[in-house]
Amino acid sequence: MIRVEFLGPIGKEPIEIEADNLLDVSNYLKRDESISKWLDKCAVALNDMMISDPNTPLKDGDKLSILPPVCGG
Amino acid sequence: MIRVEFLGPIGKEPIEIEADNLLDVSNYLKRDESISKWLDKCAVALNDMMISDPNTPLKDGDKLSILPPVCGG
Amino acid sequence: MMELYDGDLDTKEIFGRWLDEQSNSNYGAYIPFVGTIRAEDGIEALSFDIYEPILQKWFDDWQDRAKAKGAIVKMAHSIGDVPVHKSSYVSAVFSPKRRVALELIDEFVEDFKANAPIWKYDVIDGKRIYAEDRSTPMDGFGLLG
Amino acid sequence: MMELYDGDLDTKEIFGRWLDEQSNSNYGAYIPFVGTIRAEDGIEALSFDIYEPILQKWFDDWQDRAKAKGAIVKMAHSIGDVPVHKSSYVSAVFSPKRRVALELIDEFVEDFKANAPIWKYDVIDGKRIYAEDRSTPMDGFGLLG
Repeated sequence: MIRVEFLGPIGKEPIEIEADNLLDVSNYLKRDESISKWLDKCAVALNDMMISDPNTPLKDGDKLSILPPVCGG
Repeated sequence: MIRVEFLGPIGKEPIEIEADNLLDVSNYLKRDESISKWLDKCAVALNDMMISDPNTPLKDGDKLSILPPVCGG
Repeated sequence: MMELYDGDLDTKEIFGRWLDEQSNSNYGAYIPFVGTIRAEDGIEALSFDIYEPILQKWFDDWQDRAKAKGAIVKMAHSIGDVPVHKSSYVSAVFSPKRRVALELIDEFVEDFKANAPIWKYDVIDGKRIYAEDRSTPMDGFGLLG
Repeated sequence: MMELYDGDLDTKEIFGRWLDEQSNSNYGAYIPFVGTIRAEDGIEALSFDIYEPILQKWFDDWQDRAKAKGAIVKMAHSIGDVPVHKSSYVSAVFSPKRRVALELIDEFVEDFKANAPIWKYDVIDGKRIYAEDRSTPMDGFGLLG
């Protein structure tokens, strides 16, 4: 199982899903319009490390964080 | 008469000289080697305004300040 | 090195403490950047969410970048509500040399705005509204889009 | 707006007072630059001469440049001896916006180093030695050369 957390203003509870890769996660999340509308603008962290490779493999127990646009300061 | 003041590390007392223009002042100051060695690196102020025009006219009562290289901070 | 506070920052305490901490480190330049909440668009406060694990990694990476130039960076930020005219953000660079410090504070603050995992909300009539129009997608956005 | 002090600066007092003075001015960014005397080459202190009439004009020109961008600048500097690890120079920018503040503090500090009429001396064994190798001819130098 992969745990997916939605940070900041997305305002969704974490979910647990079966997924081998980011495409599986993307396909799953796009079923929920209140989440899918954020995805174009969101960055992704795997186990609290920012990732940029769409082919990053996932394994059981991984945590994915979905990070919407930021504005600190 | 023109009053000429030497600022910072030049360490000379002010002098009063007859001069109609900067060339007169330059010629006068170059007679004193302890001053002339500074002139290449010095900027000049007329009545406390920085000047850059070598043809700036001088009149009786003017004050020229000779400013050696700076390092504030 | 990275400090998070509930509510607004005690800017003077932070400035003075960082100064004292480095008083014998022989740094010639200390440049803090203080960010203060502006009164505009009828807001009474801004409010902040922070995801600390990734902010800490971001900050640690910056500490390494600064160290490679002989410098150090520091940072303090608010969590939750900060009223107008109060400060929510202080970052700083200490460096032996002026040029390094001036370049580093610029890069550090700009990358902070672009990539620190912090979300901002306007507080109007007690309601928290995501500041979407001023927010920036982080490096690598769109991976799931 | 421009402050000159005999000996080293009370950096915390200056930082805090400038912050308080602008606490209701609605500036979003406050960037001080603090210059501290580094222990190097066996010096016990640095010492400074200032020609105040031209420094005041230089500063007033900068205040006008800052104002044209909606910002303000501040400056404090020491006259005479400042021991190592003490501060001799604080300048600052307040601006509504971050980008203006970051660019202005860089330009303001660099032009200060190049054109403020201040002369620096190393103090070694109680003797004052002009820091010729670190000094820069001001804009327009050589007019009498």
